[in-house]
Amino acid sequence: MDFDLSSEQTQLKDGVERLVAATYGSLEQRKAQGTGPLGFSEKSWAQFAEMGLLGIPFTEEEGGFGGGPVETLVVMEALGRGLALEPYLATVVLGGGAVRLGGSDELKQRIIPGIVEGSSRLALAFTEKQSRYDLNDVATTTRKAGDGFVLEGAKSVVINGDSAQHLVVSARTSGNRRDREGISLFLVAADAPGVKIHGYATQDGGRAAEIALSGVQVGAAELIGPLDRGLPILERVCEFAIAALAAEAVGIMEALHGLTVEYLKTRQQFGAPIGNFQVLQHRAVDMLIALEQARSMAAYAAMMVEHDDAAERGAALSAVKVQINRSCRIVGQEAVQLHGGIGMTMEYLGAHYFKRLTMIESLFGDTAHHLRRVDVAGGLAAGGLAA
Amino acid sequence: MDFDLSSEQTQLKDGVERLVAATYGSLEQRKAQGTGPLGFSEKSWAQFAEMGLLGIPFTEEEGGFGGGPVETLVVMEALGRGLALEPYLATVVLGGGAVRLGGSDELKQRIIPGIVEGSSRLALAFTEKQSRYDLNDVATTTRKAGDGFVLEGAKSVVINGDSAQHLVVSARTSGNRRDREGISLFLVAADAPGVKIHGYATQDGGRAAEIALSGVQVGAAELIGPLDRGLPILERVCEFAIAALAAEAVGIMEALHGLTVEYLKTRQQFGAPIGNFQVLQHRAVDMLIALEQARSMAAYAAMMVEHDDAAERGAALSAVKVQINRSCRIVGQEAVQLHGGIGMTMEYLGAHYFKRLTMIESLFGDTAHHLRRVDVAGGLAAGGLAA
Amino acid sequence: MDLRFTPEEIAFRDEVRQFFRTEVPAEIRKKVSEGRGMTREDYITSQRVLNAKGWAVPHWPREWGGQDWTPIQRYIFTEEMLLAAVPLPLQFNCYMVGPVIAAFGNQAQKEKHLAKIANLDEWWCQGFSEPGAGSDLASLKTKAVREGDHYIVNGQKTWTTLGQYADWIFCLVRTDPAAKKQAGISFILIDMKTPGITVRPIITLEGRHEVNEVFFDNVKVPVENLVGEENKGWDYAKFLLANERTGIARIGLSKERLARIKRLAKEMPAGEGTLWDDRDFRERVAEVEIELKALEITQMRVVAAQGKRDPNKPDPASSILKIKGSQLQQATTELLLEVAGPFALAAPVRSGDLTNDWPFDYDWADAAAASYFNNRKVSIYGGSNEIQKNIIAKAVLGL
Amino acid sequence: MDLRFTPEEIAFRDEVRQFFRTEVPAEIRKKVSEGRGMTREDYITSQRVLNAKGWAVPHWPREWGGQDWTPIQRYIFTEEMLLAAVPLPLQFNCYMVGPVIAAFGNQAQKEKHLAKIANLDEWWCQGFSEPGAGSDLASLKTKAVREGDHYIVNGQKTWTTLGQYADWIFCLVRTDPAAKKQAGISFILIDMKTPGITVRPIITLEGRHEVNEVFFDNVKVPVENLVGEENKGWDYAKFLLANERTGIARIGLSKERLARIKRLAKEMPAGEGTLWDDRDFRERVAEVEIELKALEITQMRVVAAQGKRDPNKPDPASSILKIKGSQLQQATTELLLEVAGPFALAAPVRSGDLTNDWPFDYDWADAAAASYFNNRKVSIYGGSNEIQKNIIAKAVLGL
Repeated sequence: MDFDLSSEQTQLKDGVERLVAATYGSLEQRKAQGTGPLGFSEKSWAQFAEMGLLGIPFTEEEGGFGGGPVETLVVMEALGRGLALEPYLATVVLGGGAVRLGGSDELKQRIIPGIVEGSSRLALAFTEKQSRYDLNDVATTTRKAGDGFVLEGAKSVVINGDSAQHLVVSARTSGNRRDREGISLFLVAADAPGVKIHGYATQDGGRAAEIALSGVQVGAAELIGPLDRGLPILERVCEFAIAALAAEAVGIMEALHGLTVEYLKTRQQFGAPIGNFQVLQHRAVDMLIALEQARSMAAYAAMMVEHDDAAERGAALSAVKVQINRSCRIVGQEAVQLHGGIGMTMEYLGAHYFKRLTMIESLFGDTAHHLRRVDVAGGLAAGGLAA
Repeated sequence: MDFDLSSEQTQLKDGVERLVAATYGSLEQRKAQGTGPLGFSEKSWAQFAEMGLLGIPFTEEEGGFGGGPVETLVVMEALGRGLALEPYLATVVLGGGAVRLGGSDELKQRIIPGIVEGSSRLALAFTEKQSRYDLNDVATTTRKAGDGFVLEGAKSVVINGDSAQHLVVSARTSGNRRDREGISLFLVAADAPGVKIHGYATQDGGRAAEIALSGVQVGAAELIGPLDRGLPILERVCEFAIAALAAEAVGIMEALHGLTVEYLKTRQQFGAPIGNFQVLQHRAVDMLIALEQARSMAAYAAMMVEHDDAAERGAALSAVKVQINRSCRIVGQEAVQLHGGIGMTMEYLGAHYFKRLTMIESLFGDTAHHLRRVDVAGGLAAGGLAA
Repeated sequence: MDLRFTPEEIAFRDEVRQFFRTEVPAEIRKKVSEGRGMTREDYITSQRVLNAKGWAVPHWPREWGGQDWTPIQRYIFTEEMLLAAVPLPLQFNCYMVGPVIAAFGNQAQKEKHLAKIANLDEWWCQGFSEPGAGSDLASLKTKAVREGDHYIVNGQKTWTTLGQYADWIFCLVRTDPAAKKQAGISFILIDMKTPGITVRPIITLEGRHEVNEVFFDNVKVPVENLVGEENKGWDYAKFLLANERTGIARIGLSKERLARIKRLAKEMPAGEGTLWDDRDFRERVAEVEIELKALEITQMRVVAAQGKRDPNKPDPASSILKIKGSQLQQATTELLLEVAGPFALAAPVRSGDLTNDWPFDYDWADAAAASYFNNRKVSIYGGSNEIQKNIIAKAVLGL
Repeated sequence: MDLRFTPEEIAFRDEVRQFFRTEVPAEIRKKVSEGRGMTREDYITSQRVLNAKGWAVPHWPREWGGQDWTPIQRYIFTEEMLLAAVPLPLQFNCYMVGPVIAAFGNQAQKEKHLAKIANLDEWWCQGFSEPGAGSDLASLKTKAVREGDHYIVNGQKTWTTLGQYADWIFCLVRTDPAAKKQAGISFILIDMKTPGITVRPIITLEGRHEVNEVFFDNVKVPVENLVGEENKGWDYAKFLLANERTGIARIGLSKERLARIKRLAKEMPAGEGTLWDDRDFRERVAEVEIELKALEITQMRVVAAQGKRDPNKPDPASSILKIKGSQLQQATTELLLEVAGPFALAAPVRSGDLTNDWPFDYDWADAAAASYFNNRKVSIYGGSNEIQKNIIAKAVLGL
């Protein structure tokens, strides 16, 4: 049992923190990073590639650096602290994750090097108008055409879907709308005929897209994972996403808690720093408790996300999301309240942290969704640590 | 719209408060009141009768005083404040309520005068080992015998069941265990052959009983309400019980909140009254809010308990119980915490208030039970005020 | 004790209900319901509809346009307005500066302003808070120095809601720097067109321009714009803040939002059916509904007691309206956010000056998070909930 | 970073698990599990089983019976003990006075007491709190005046847990009335048989005799019973309170209670089936389980960091163990109370000296409310959660 980072991990942490501090050191910098049409900085993306961040989860054979969940945790925590806009989650964890976990060797060779070197960005298109958080709820249809498929349907709120070169799309190759069987994943070029991408700003300063698929042809080589058996891969990818989001949330909460405590020490009212008020002190402690509980669960996520037993793993990651969501809400709401008016303004970094924390709550399943998943899995008792 | 008491109601309030203050002015007095085999003071019971308290809900034709829910509220609030042990709820509201709402004229004439003058006490035997809070869950059976019935079964945690002369018993005259139809109510003499009553102390200092019914014969005249249609009467009785409990809870919470604020003002630590600590001040305010919300719902209960529409009335009373339960928990737990160790001791009145509040939470349905009932009724929107 | 309305009160309720739902434009009420920002014109249109009926300022003195309504009628009026998602008449005009001028202004001020305030011919904003004077309002620093028949005002106000539309601002300013905190403050009226005033927008976290900073650089204000006596401004401010507390819990607004949440949940697909098929969700809604019902009765207790209680003895019930009311407003926005689910991520498309056409069925979902963000303010403004609790602890509990 | 135990640690865990579940009498473990009071004999029996194995005081110095376990082994040991509902060795002996004597006592004291403390041949209780010195412990007033080779002790202690069984009491007493608060306090050992000591029971709200008041009326205590130096007692008390913090969250206990709640819910009829068929209830259990899992990892972080961190820099993770741990213990008792439902009303039948035979199937239900009542103490004792938050605000947040 050991919670220390290895020296390589510590080095990674220092490097990415330095980079984030240099590019996201202030709200103005963040605004500048997000002003381009992509909603993030291509220069920063190139720097991510240069530092090797984009290759972390891929094996060396795949062209990556063979990092594990702890490396991802380290990176995501730092990106969270900076509220970085670059599509790390979308490309490396989501799209890249699907290719990594389900792609054929040929597909991996074709796609992963581009991800790693920063020339290719991906997005995962899985939410639909009616699906809410259910990954198995897929109405996008396919029909066979030659040795490939033709896709028809629409995908909603695809994170960074308007700046990706490739989309990983879930579609139904058999069965009914909510069947677990019959879902397949396809790699679709963003500029393929019939793909219409409508990008827009998101509440947290990022980008997402509505994507219409109309007669989109994909070859058999673009299939990710076995035909009709795409759901387990999609679920795995979302487990990795939850682990990554947990780390991002911890980075944000730590920074926001720090800002809040600092504010309590400096803001003067009634002739003294407001941090002298015991009620506000205790609320800052409640935030700390929520943060530390989340930090523990982010570590738990990093451990469990590669656990073999799928049921235990699923319950564990859902439990992580429940705790992260609860902590996000406590820390975010209390931070705004303790700041008062200033915490409500776009000019204040803390407000942006709060908005991102709020959005993290609803990404990849809200509290009710994951609490139910924990229950369906029979609770957490079985899904303990390896111990 | 008017929340004032009439002059008669004010007079009643003053009278009952004086009586309670005289008999339950201290913890020692309460202990003394409860030392007899009945668990309460027969002398006090006679005084209740003398003051006319036992006749409140009965019409003048029935031998009572024609009071309504507001009069009951006034009495229960005062009894709550004193943590009075007398079986007012069991006899007047529960047993007496069943007779009043469902009894034949003959039965009423036979029973109510005894209640009013204090010579006859009743108890309502409805909970069974498997029923939890579901009034329709009745396993006690009957068989026809002559023009009467023979009862077989067992009842659990019958409040003041060991000091009643008459029991009102729910039993199944047709249908299956959980059917809404087929339940009948019977008046059973406590000393009838085959009735075995095992009394015991309850957590709140009161008394309850397990009651076994083995070949108990009851005549047709003892039927309360129509055959097979006893459930609506039982439900009405429990609605009145919730309204009464709500008032009792308000009386207790007000007293407990008062004790707590007083303690904060007098207890010294770190060279000052602990009430100087802002955190404790705010917690006392949270208690006050919970108390005032409960007070509002007790008033709502008094208004809605005689509302005509059964669905709206049911939803309203369930909503009342949910709020009362929540307030009981907040006020009770915070009171103990703000007192520290002293709040944990049997020597301290506040601890007894806390225990009674805890038990009120589980009487006639806990929070989960009533929240579900509100939902099943379609929410509260329909069940508003007459407005 | 009777919680029912009288037949007259019910008739009154039906009359105002009918009026609100037929006379106030539906598109304005939809914006209010969805928690989107209104335009300047929306405010004016809506208030003039009310004023034409004589209902913009019913709580004012009769001679200045008020109605002799009972507290219960006023309560019904406000609740019905909120239930119908009708915008309240501009608070700064009708509930703040208007009553202060009516009570403490001189005849000239009354004649000059009150009718225009009621009709929103003059748009007023509030100049109370300052960067260093929030919860501790009395520490304000903006000063007004008398020079002949003018005051020269210098300083800065902040959180000035809708100041960008305002013709006038009513300000607390320090006129006696030597006096202790509350003692040296005056209440003055300033024409926003006076040279030396700068308004700087503050964009709040939902992306909307609702509040402003207002800077005063040697602004000349005629002495006749002083309300009441010099250095007595704190008393008028207290009067203003205590004025018309019954609407503060915003019960009607929360009820309206709950009704909307139910409608939307019944349309929002989830699992095999809709979100409303999920008992857990329904029970979470019911929990808020129950608390809201309790608070509604609490509010009615306060209304019914108006004029009956000893005004020097604080009413514990009234003290909780702001705290619990704001908590429930926030709880409803949390539920709304939950309904929107994954679709809450999209940013506002139509509020304020943001545009972003979003080809999506849930055309309300983009305002869900915005509404959640915006409503964080209700536990902060008008004396934060922490300040409210301090007040209750002291005034009601004697701690 | 690796949360898994090593194979050696797993072997160790299996060994202690096996031992606890086979060697400690099942009837004692059942009492612990149900939250019923144990008899004096139960404590002694259980501790001697551990001591015979050498496991009563594994965290003590080797020469006095300790084991050279790693922090992780100690953590495993405590958690397994709680999970198996094995009573912890008497806290006052093994975690309080024992370590203090081992660290600060003289050789004679060590030889006289330590072995007996470990074997519960001597039963110790704690004399810290006083009626006027609870949260503000340093304001204690019990005084010890030196007269020749004795101290004369006068005063009163309270909340003395299990003092009715005790042979000895370790006390904080004021030996220098002139010194400031913490400075004039000494740590002394007093034989409970000494004339002048009176023990008065305090019955706590679940009806049990667990705590006492202890009165000292001119009690003569030999000077040789002073631990360490005179007037340095506060330092030893701080050492004592900081000692062995890892068990404080009582994760294992809460886990054991959750497992029991599930078992009981599966047997408790509700509706057509059992309470466990109710998804709402199961999800409420899951919520507690999730928080508990998070706290378990938090605790493991603290354990793993033992000896690695700068001891002068407070560990934010360790600070929350007491607060969150007590909240979760209380949450589990709330769930248990919910399981018992209407049957929770019946008063305890077998705890302490109460008897009340209850002819009922749910023979555990009478202890549900008692357990709920009793567990209110866990957020009060050992420094209330409010005090803990004060400490964190100051030491960790610098507020």
